[in-house]
Amino acid sequence: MFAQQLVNGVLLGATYALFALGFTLMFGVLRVINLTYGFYFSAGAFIALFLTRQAGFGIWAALPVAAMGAGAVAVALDWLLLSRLRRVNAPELSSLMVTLGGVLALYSAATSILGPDIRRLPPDLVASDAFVLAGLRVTTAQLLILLATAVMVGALMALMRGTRLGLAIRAMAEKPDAAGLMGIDTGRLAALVSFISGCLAGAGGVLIGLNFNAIHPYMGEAMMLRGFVVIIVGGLGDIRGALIAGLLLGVIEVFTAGYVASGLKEAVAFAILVVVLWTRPSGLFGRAVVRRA
Amino acid sequence: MIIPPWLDDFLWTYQNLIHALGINGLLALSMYVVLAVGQLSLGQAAFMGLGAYSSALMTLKLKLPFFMVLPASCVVPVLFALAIGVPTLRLSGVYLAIATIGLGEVLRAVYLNVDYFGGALGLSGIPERAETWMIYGLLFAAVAILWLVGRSGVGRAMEAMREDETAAGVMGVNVGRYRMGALLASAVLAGLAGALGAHVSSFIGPNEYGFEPAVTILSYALLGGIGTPLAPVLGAWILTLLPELLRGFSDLRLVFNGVIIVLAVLFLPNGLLSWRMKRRGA
Amino acid sequence: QAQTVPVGAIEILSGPAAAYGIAIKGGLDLALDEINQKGVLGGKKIALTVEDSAADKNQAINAARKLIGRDKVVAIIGPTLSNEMFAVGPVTNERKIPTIGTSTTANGITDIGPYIFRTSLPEADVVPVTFKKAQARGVKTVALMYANDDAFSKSGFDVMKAAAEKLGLNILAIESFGTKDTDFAAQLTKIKGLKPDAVAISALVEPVSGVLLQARQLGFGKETLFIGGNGSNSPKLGAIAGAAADGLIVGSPWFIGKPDALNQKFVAAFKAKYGKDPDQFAAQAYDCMFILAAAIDRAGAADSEKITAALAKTSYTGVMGPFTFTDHRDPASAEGVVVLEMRDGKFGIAP
Amino acid sequence: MSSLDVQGLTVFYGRTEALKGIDLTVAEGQVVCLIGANGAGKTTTMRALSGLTRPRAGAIRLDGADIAGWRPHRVAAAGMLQVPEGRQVFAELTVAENLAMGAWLLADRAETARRQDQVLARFPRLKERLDQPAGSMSGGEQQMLALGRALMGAPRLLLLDEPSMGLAPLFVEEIFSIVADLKREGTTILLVEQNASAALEVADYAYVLETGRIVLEGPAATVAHDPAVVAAYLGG
Amino acid sequence: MILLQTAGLTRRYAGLVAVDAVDMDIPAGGIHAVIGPNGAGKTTLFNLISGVVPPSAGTIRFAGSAVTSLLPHERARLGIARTFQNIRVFGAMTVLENVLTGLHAHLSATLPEIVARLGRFRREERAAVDRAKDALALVGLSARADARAAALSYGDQRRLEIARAMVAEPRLLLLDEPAAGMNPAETEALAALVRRIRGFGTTVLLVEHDMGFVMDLSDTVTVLNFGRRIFQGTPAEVRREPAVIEAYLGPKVAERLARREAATRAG
Ligand SMILES: Nc1ncnc2c1ncn2[C@@H]1O[C@H](COP(=O)(O)OP(=O)(O)OP(=O)(O)O)[C@@H](O)[C@H]1O
Ligand SMILES: Nc1ncnc2c1ncn2[C@@H]1O[C@H](COP(=O)(O)OP(=O)(O)OP(=O)(O)O)[C@@H](O)[C@H]1O
Ligand SMILES: [Mg+2]
Ligand SMILES: [Mg+2]
Repeated sequence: MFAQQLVNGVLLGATYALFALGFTLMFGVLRVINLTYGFYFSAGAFIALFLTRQAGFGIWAALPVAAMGAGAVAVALDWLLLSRLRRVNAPELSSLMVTLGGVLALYSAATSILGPDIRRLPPDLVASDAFVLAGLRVTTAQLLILLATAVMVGALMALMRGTRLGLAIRAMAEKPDAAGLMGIDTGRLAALVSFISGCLAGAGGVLIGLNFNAIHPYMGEAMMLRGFVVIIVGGLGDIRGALIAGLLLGVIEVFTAGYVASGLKEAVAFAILVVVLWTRPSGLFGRAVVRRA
Repeated sequence: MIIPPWLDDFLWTYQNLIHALGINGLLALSMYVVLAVGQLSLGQAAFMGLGAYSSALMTLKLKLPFFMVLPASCVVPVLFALAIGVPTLRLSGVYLAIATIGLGEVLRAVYLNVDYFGGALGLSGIPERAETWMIYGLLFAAVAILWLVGRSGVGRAMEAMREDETAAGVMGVNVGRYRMGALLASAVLAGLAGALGAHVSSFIGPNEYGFEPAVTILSYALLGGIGTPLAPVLGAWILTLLPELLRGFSDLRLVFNGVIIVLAVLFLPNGLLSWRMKRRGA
Repeated sequence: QAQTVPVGAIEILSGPAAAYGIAIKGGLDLALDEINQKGVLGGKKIALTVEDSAADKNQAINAARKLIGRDKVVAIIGPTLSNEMFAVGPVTNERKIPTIGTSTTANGITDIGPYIFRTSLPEADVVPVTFKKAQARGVKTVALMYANDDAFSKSGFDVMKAAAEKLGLNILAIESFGTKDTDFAAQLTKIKGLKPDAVAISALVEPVSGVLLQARQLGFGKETLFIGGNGSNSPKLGAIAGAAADGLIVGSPWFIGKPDALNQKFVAAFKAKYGKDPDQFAAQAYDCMFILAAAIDRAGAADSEKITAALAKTSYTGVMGPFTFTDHRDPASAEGVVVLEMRDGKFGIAP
Repeated sequence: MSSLDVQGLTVFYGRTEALKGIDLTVAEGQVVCLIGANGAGKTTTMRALSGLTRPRAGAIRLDGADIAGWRPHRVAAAGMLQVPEGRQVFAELTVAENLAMGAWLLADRAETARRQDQVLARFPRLKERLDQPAGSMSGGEQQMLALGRALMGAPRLLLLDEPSMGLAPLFVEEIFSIVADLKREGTTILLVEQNASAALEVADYAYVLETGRIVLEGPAATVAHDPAVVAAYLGG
Repeated sequence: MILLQTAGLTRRYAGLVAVDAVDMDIPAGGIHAVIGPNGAGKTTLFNLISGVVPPSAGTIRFAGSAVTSLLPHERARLGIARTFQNIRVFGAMTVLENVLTGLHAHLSATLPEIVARLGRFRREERAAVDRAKDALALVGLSARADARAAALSYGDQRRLEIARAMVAEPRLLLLDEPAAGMNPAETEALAALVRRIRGFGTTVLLVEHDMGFVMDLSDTVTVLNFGRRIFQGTPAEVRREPAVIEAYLGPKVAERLARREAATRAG
């Protein structure tokens, strides 16, 4: 049972990490607290729902299209809500407020258009039976999540640390004006980051919708708190940190539920994470920002 | 004085709204005092919950009179603020925000799991002891005090900290003490709001003090602004009134609500009341 | 003299829990269409104002006060959640406005005051029937699961626990989760290790579906009987959980396939109007609207006190079956309760 | 090589008019120096030229094209780079990454490497500290980095806003020799300097700015001997 | 009397020693300079003295008592004030309010007094405003008193920093490159201001790369290189010291300084 609980924890943690990846790109790297992130997540899931139910797509075709669709949604929302604030150098937290209003409108509109009911992807999209390996049970959807998380972590780390683009993103996040002077089109770069982040969220939405068989307008909203926790405990903008914090959170929750008391799983998880922050005030892998006197 | 019947009816109809405006105003101020020193501490909902639960229990179980319950309702939140303040206030920005939200979630689990707190059923049958004049009296007093303090050297020190803690420290501002002071003031205001809220609505439940209320309280201050203590109160009032004013739109009510917020922020990114008060008392 | 009788309803029409309020509103509107064809009190129409509470305590109270103070309603249906009723009830009761919960099953609702009614059968009346059925099928040990952050689910669990104890079932484990949770693997893995004959779940339909889906993934087979509470009694269970829900039993005063003509007519009308199957919430609301309309007629005037008195004397047969109130304004009989079993995504009478 | 021609440039901050319609020309290959007291509007001029601040009125012609109102990245792509006042290095990026950012517009890798070698040769301190986050460097070190970063971009026209600020005397000399070298290589330069005498020595032409207006202009040597200038800016 | 004394003061950062076992005695009164190449550790030394950065080793004594482990605000209370090389004005506050924060350590009104607007608070506040206005007049910023600090030009922000640091007439004033961003005429005015500040009885310790300014003004000059003190003496000695010329001044500047000195002596 211990081994199965560990697997449960890792799988749950992987879903947290999967959700957090695009979020850490947008919030951790770009320093924009964009609460519409949860919406991209459900947007991706709904696009996949439409593609598979109405247009007969298979999962491998639906996944990338849904991801890009969510990316497009992200770009549009960035343009509508945030581009103006960036132009006028608005205070940092105004981005939080505008996206708060934005999600309120979006979720309500989505609920009245799509209906409040929970939907599910076609059951035969991926095999729903679990593999049994040495007594441990894992489903195809769960394996997909593990795989997607691993691929995305790798790709994002490569992007952020290894490419000019990643460099430009980090530069723009810190000093947009100076980045402009270097020849970076900050408007377009911000749109690109939104797109990538939206794609990651969209793909996450499809996979998590597939795994838990529940797609509804608020599905991303329900993960926002965990998403925040994961990227902050991991250290803002640190992709490896988001992965590890996600896994940690998943394992703690599962082990508390499995071996202590299920009613306390959030409490214990949060308490431990707060203690982590007390001992490492910039998260597991975060570096304190150098600002010299 | 004779109140004309139409006014009586009006007051009854909007009584809860009138109470909520005052209470949310206090909550907005409890957010304001921490934002004013540059801290993104989101423990307000948790403090409000502590005030609400402790006051409700004092009324229900100990049968204490409200004039004792109300001041006492600050005690528990203040004790919590003291306890978490020391380790937590080293954190800054979103790290602090998450740590303090963690407090709210832990407390929620306690309310849910300990029968004494009523579990998911919450506490009901709380007598309606908070009067409108108490709520607005406290709100007025809080605005006045924060205003007067804001215009003094203390206000200057707070704003200086918000802009640059290192430089403020070099100017002689005891940064740690100010942070703690702001957190305690925040706990007092939120605790009072919690107690008042519990004693106007007869029921409190564990889900009223978690993550979402924490964000709502933050949004009061963000929408209104933090230039003066009036700004967050205005923000709270607008966000409290909007859903009621928009009842006519039925289904699309919250859509319009969101759109209005978006437009307000886009065109007034520094808050609805963006002017700042003069920081000099002479 | 006014030509309409103003009636109010407070339901969750927006936000994550909107599905419940929207289903209820559907039932009310459908009933109202029929009622208003001939009207009440000799031809007056009932004017129903449905206010949104967004599942928020304050908004629910504001809605109640607005309905009473501005719209001058003579009776209120709702609100949706038990938690909301605990906040709204004292307000309407103070103004002596009869208030009828159609979906509030928690304990203590009608204790709020003499003007608070409910037409939803409390879990205490339903669950024992279900558990007896389970025992009859040979269940001796049971594990209980419930959402611990929601009054409805928690009350349901309390009832399940009492029922299990009373029937002498051996409770092997009690596990909780959050209503918004999507992952139950930890709890289920633990329960699986204990090999109970049955797992009883008290929660809203979304988490129940999730529990069933994951239980199957974790290898729970037909040997384990799943027992649902009131929350599971929804066509959505089949829609979300699909085959994973097969075999679940739940007690209910109503189910979509209930064969009587009245019910069949209701189901057909609902489908025609909304293009989807009604659920229990819609059915309860549908009946409630008729019960209230009949009470208004019997009261002889659009007067809250008289309506309250008339309501107490209700004797009505609707899609849920025969209905009367107890002295304590709860539904009087659990006679109509049948145990349903999920088969191929649809509920039918359990064998 | 590039030339710059500015006419009637007017900038407002809210209601205050910081630049009141200035005319200024930087001919191809020249070093032109802009001097003025604190608050005269020198930085405002530079920001308006590079697109960081939107001018209210006026024309800015870079090689004939009117670039007034262009966003900074377009201006940079057109070949005009700026070393901003107060350094503005990317504090969280390392020295090497800051330099790489400077070469953003340079597609050619070999050219980038060659320029980086040149910059590091001029500023050996940067070479020692390639992996240090720029924000933790000393003020002077950051100034070197800001300059080095602009040199990475192969500007045809360079706007320098107080490049010698915070540099040790030896390095101040180095800065002016860099300006002379750049000029020799054909880069056109507009220079704002408080170290006016040294600036006037390398400059071809000079403008004197006072509260948002050009009050004097002429060949650098002439301006350097103008008694009013000597009294006000060169410190007797 | 020795006002400030550092012994073995050291600050290490990953892989480098920014300040390396510096012993320094600054007598009370007078103007003292610290010079050295870029990255020599001058600003770090100031950070250590003002308490912004804790030392890795060594001690700091101020006016006879150990302050090594005190926090910045405690040192401010003892009379240590400073300006920052990378300007750190409170941008959203007005110029006058910035200067008023410089008096923070000297305000004593309690919260009840503030809320009740009692006489002591009013008197204190009025006096503070008067002092702040005087300080602004000294640096020539009176006209901008009500402007937002962020709207000042670079040079004006530097003046504001100086006013904010000196308004309380501290015992020790640390000026980090006060003349950066000022032209020679403005620098001369600044020199006059620093002399006036000395006149208040404030001891001035300054870092500056403008050698004319340093040599004219300072009573003693300490030279740092790679975090170590390589020389200490009068301006004339410093100018002639080969190690200093080699590491910092360069022959041209040394020569110019020599000519200047000769001219001043002649004139
Ligand atoms: N962001 C701003 N908002 C309002 N006014 C500003 C702003 N920036 C500059 N100013 C004002 O515009 C005028 C010109 O400032 P600018 O920075 O161009 O001067 P400068 O010549 O560069 O001075 P310095 O030598 O001190 O750097 C000044 O009066 C200044 O106060
Ligand atoms: N936080 C830090 N992390 C790493 N290195 C640092 C840090 N702070 C300072 N340094 C290094 O310590 C050395 C001394 O820096 P400092 O700022 O004291 O120099 P300085 O003498 O003031 O130079 P300048 O004249 O250029 O202002 C520099 O090489 C700098 O890069
Ligand atoms: Mg300037
Ligand atoms: Mg320095």
